[in-house]
Order: sequence, then structure tokens, then C-alpha cells
Amino acid sequence: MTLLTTALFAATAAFVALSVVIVYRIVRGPTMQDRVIAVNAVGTNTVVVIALIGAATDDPGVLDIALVYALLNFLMSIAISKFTVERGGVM
Amino acid sequence: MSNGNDENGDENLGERLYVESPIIMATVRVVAPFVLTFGLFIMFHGADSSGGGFQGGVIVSTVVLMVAIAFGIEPTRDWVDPTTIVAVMGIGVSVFLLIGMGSVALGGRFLEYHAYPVYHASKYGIELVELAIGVIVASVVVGLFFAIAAGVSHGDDAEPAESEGLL
Amino acid sequence: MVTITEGAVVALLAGGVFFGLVAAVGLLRLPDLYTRTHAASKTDTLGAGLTLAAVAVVYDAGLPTVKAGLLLVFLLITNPTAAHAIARAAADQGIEPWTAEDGGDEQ
Amino acid sequence: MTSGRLLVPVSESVALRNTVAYAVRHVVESKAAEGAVHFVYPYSPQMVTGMDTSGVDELLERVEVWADDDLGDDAGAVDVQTAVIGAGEYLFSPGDYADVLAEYGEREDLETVVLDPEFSPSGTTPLLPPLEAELERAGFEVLEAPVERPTRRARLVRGGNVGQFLLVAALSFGFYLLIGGSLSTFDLVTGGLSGVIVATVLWRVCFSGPVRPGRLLKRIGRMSVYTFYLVWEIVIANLQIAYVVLHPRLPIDPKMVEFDAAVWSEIPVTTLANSITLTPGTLTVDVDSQSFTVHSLTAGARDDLFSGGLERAVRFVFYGRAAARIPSPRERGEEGSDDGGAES
Repeated sequence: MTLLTTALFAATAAFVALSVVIVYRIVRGPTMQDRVIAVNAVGTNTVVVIALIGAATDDPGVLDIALVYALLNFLMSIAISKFTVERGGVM
Repeated sequence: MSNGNDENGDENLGERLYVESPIIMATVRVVAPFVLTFGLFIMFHGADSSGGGFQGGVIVSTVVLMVAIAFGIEPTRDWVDPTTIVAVMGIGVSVFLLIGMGSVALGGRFLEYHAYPVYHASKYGIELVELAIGVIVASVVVGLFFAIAAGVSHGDDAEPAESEGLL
Repeated sequence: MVTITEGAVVALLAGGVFFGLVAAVGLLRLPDLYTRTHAASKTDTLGAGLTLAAVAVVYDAGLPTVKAGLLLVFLLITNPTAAHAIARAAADQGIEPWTAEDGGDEQ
Repeated sequence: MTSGRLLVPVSESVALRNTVAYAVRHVVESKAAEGAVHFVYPYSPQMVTGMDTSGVDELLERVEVWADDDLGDDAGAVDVQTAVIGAGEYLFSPGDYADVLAEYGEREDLETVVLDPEFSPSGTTPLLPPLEAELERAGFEVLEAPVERPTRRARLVRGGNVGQFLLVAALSFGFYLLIGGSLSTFDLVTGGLSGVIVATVLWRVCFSGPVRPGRLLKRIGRMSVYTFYLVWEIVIANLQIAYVVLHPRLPIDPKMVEFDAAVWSEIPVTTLANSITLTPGTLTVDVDSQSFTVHSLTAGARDDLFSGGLERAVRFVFYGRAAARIPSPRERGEEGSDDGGAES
């Protein structure tokens, strides 16, 4: 393993660990918005992790998947926010 | 409280009006064409890369969902018009069937591209079929979205009990 | 010997992980939804940004570099919008922001 | 028949804000001589809600503030009261809840109950349908607060011209070739095709008005300058946040502020709002035409916001150099329009 791949995998592991830490906020809440913001943060981390894995394994096609994931992450956040507000808090 | 909505309090007595966020709308306006192009790109490159009709179709339908979330479902329904969705779905299915049955007519099996007397028949065949699948997937997802949204929202004279059942 | 590329990548990755860490700590430590949104929207965006920049450098100015750049731009546009959407929903539902006077450690 | 005297059982719920608004509106619209809303919290010490009495008092206080908010000018006409009921009794089944509610309702002469659709004082148990039945049997008229809200929407599709169509098609085509990374015949053909499709679908959605190419180019040029400025600001902002978050004592002083920004129309406002969100300790919570509601993390962040560097930069991008010289929010006297929160 070269220095580059080691660094990339180390960063991947770090981001995965951070996501696991953030899961505490998803479980704990207390409000639904707290959970959404935490899920959004985990989503952003996931995008980064996908991109990092792609770089470490030298597979550029993975970047497309990261892009789609980023898109879905955004869609999730605005969808939950909108529908909770418009329906007075009920999903 | 700091939602700027209460300013219209005179006309609607404490009823809190919901206004779509201009920030989300503008972001969607900017992002939508690029996402749609990306979706089409994935659809067209089904044969030779990680993409495919199914994935591309889902991304394309995401554009409509995004617009619906930012601008509200009703205006979006007016914009895309359910009959268009059904028509597009029909076109997708017929293209798929035409290619499939065409090879049968030329003496091959269903979707056997080599039956076509065209150079690179298999490549273009797969391409077209992926495209048809993408179109079908996109229109089905959008159609389902509108169908579900219609079931959940309370119409003027809908029975409350009925909508609860659908929730 | 460490090349310039390798040095840049490692530095960018270190920065990215650092800000990712700040985001995670902020999400856990800060007292209410709005302050947590600060941590998530800004710090996570920069953390992701630096890391994606590292990825772009790794690919060495090819097509994937462009894609990593696009991903970065997309995150820069959408993340603040998502944060705004969530904060707006919270404000609309009447969740009051925490102020220094509330003090203590509710959480 | 609509009664002007309502009983509203409350508990911690996501739909509470909406229910309060509905109940208040209901009373105001009934035009009853002695309109009254009683918000009651059925509290039982055995309940597993993880809430002590102080939490309950705080909830009721919040509800009262909301109700006053919604009443506005009608505050004198309606009697808003809050109470904790059932303390000391063991509340378990929907019947128990209905009993204490009925007892309170009879004592206070209330005929109608408004139920929060998410009302669930005992945690996760689905309580609503049986509670509704029990209350109706006890002789109350039961209303459930609706979850849909009236909505005002912006226009999705706007007028367009050929320039717009071509611009969207060109953008799409360029983007297609960029992500494809090749100029083969196949890519050129499919790219052109997607350009046409994208433009057909979205040409009247993407732009807020007719396109003037010259102005657009100028804006793009200035935008790239702005991006560097923004990235620099973002880095500084994040270092500040990192300091605050990692500091052992967490030196934050969060506060909501409102100010009117001197930018107009959708895209500039959004650019400013998202830039505010990305930079020093500030987060755009809501925008109503020009009025921004911003949550700020520290006093220093508020200072930066009111000194208007970002706002000036956004004006520079969209309206050119002359507009950048409009005074900052502080000079316009916008500062000090704090909204709620603590006194500084």
C-alpha cells in the first residue's frame, strides 16, 4: 500500500467513526428536526466516504454514486422539512 | 416566534399561513437542469458504465419530486399534467415492446438484437431498451408520487376517515 | 520521499477529518437544534469540501477531478439550503432557540 | 353548531403548535360571547414520559404564549387558561384520560374538545381513537385539529423567450459533455438530445426573467471573484466555530436577529441567504421578501453580519460596483431589531 491509499483509507475510517458518533444524536433526538439534521450530517459523511473509497480503489465510476447520494440526501432534508411544516407537524 | 407568517393575521385570524421558502425554490431552480442532464447521461450510458436505464430514470424522476417539494404538489401537478405522464409511460412501454417484438418478427427470439440487420445492433439495441426502461421508471415513480400525494391531502369535501385510512 | 501531491492530499485529508470531527462534536455538545444546525451545516460542509478536494487531487487532473469538483459545488449549494429548510421547519413549529440565560446543561 | 368554549388536552407533540393555532382560530370564528380555551395537561406521576412538573409548567407556558400570539387583537375577547389535571391519579387507559378530562370539562362548562392529532401523553401507545370514542360517550363534541394548512404558493412556471430556451439547452449540453468527458459522435448526439429534452422540460422554470447575455456574463465573472472571497470567509468561519465548539466552556451566546437586506429578487436573496448560512456563526432561518431572520451563534458573528461585508459582496455580484456602495445594515440603522431571545 502506498502512502496515498493508506491516508485515504485512514480518512475513510475516520469519517465512518464520526458518522457512528453522530448516530447518538439521531437516537437521542429530542426533536425530529434534531434527527433530520443528524441524518443529513451522516449523509454528507457518507458521500465523502463513497468518494474516498472510490479514490482509494482507483474506481472513478463511484463518484457518480456519490453524486446521486448527495442528491438524495438533499431531497430527504427538504422533503421532511416541508411536509412536517405544511401538515402542521404530522408526517 | 419568528416565522414571518403571522403578519397576515388580520385576514385569517391566527390561522398560520404556510409560505413556501424562496430559498429552497431558488436552489431547486438552479440545480434542476443539471440533475436532469445527469439523469439523462446515466440513462444514455447504460451499456458501457455504472449507469443504466433504471438508475437514470430514478434520477430524472427526482427532478420532478424536487420541484414538487419546493413549489408545492398542486402547481407541479398542473405543470407536468398526469396525462403527459401516462402518455410518456405508454411511449416507453411501446418502444420496449417494439424492439423486443421486432427481433421476433425478424426471426430471432424476444430481445435478440443480432436479428437486426444493423451494424453494432446489440449496442444500439441495449441502448434503446435501457432508454425505454428509464422512461418507464421515471414516469412510474412520478405517477406514484402524485397518486400517493393525492390520497394523503385532504380535499375540500373528502371524508376525514377516508384519508386517515390512506395515511 | 513524499511528493507534493502526497503532501497536499494528506494535509487536505487531515483538515477534512478535523472539521468532520468538529461537526460531530458540535452535534453532540451544543445545547439546541439551531446551534447544532450551525455545526452540521458549516463545519460538515467544509470537512466534506476539504476531503473532496483531496480526492480531486488524487485523481490528478482527469475527468474524475471534474466530477469531484462538481460534487463539491453541489454540496456547497445544497447543504446550506437543507440546513435552512430544517431550521425553518423548527421555527415554524415553535421551537424556541436556546439562549445563554437558559444556562445549565439541558440535553 | 360550533361552541366557543374549548378544552384542549396537550402533551409534548410535533403538531402542538398547529393545534393551538387551530383551537384559537376556532374560538375566534365562533364569535361566542364568552369564548374560552382551556389547555390542560393530564399529568400522572406514574407516567413514563421522563418529564417532571417543571417541564409540564414550561410546556403550558409555551402554549399560552403561542395562543396570545395567535389571538393578536382579539386577546381581550377570549379567555385562555392552562391547567394540570389528574395529578395524583393513576392514568393508564384511554378511559382514565377521558374521565379526568370529562370531570374538568364539566366543572368549567366546556362542551367541545379539540384533540391534537399527535396527542399521546403516555408515550408510544396509540391513544387517540379510543380516547375520542370515550370522550364522545361522555357527551363532548370532539374535533381533531386538521394537519393541512392553508398555503400561499409562488408561481412555478414563468414567461420565457427563445434566448432562455437556447441557454438552458446549451448549459445542459455543456454539462453533459463535461461529465461524459469525451467528444465522440455518440456523446455529441445524445448530449444534444438531452440538451433539447432538458430545455423543453425546464426552460420556463429555471429563470426568473428574460435573459440578457451581456449582464449574465458580467455576473458570472463577478461571481467567480465572489467565490474566492466566500471560500476565504468559510474557512475563517469554520476556524471560529471549531474554537467555540472545542472550547471546554462552550462560549456561545445564540440569539435570533432580524434585518432587512438591501438585495432584491430571488437568486440574489438566495445567494445571500446561503452565504450567511455558510459563514461566521450565522444561519438563515427564514426569509420573507427582504426581511431575513438569522440565528447567530456568537456576538462576534452578529457584528460581522451587521457590518454587511457579505451583503455588499452579493450586491457587487448581481448589480455591479455602484450598488456595492449602499450603506451596511448597521449604517442603515437595522441593528438592534433583535427578535425575542435574551437582551444583549
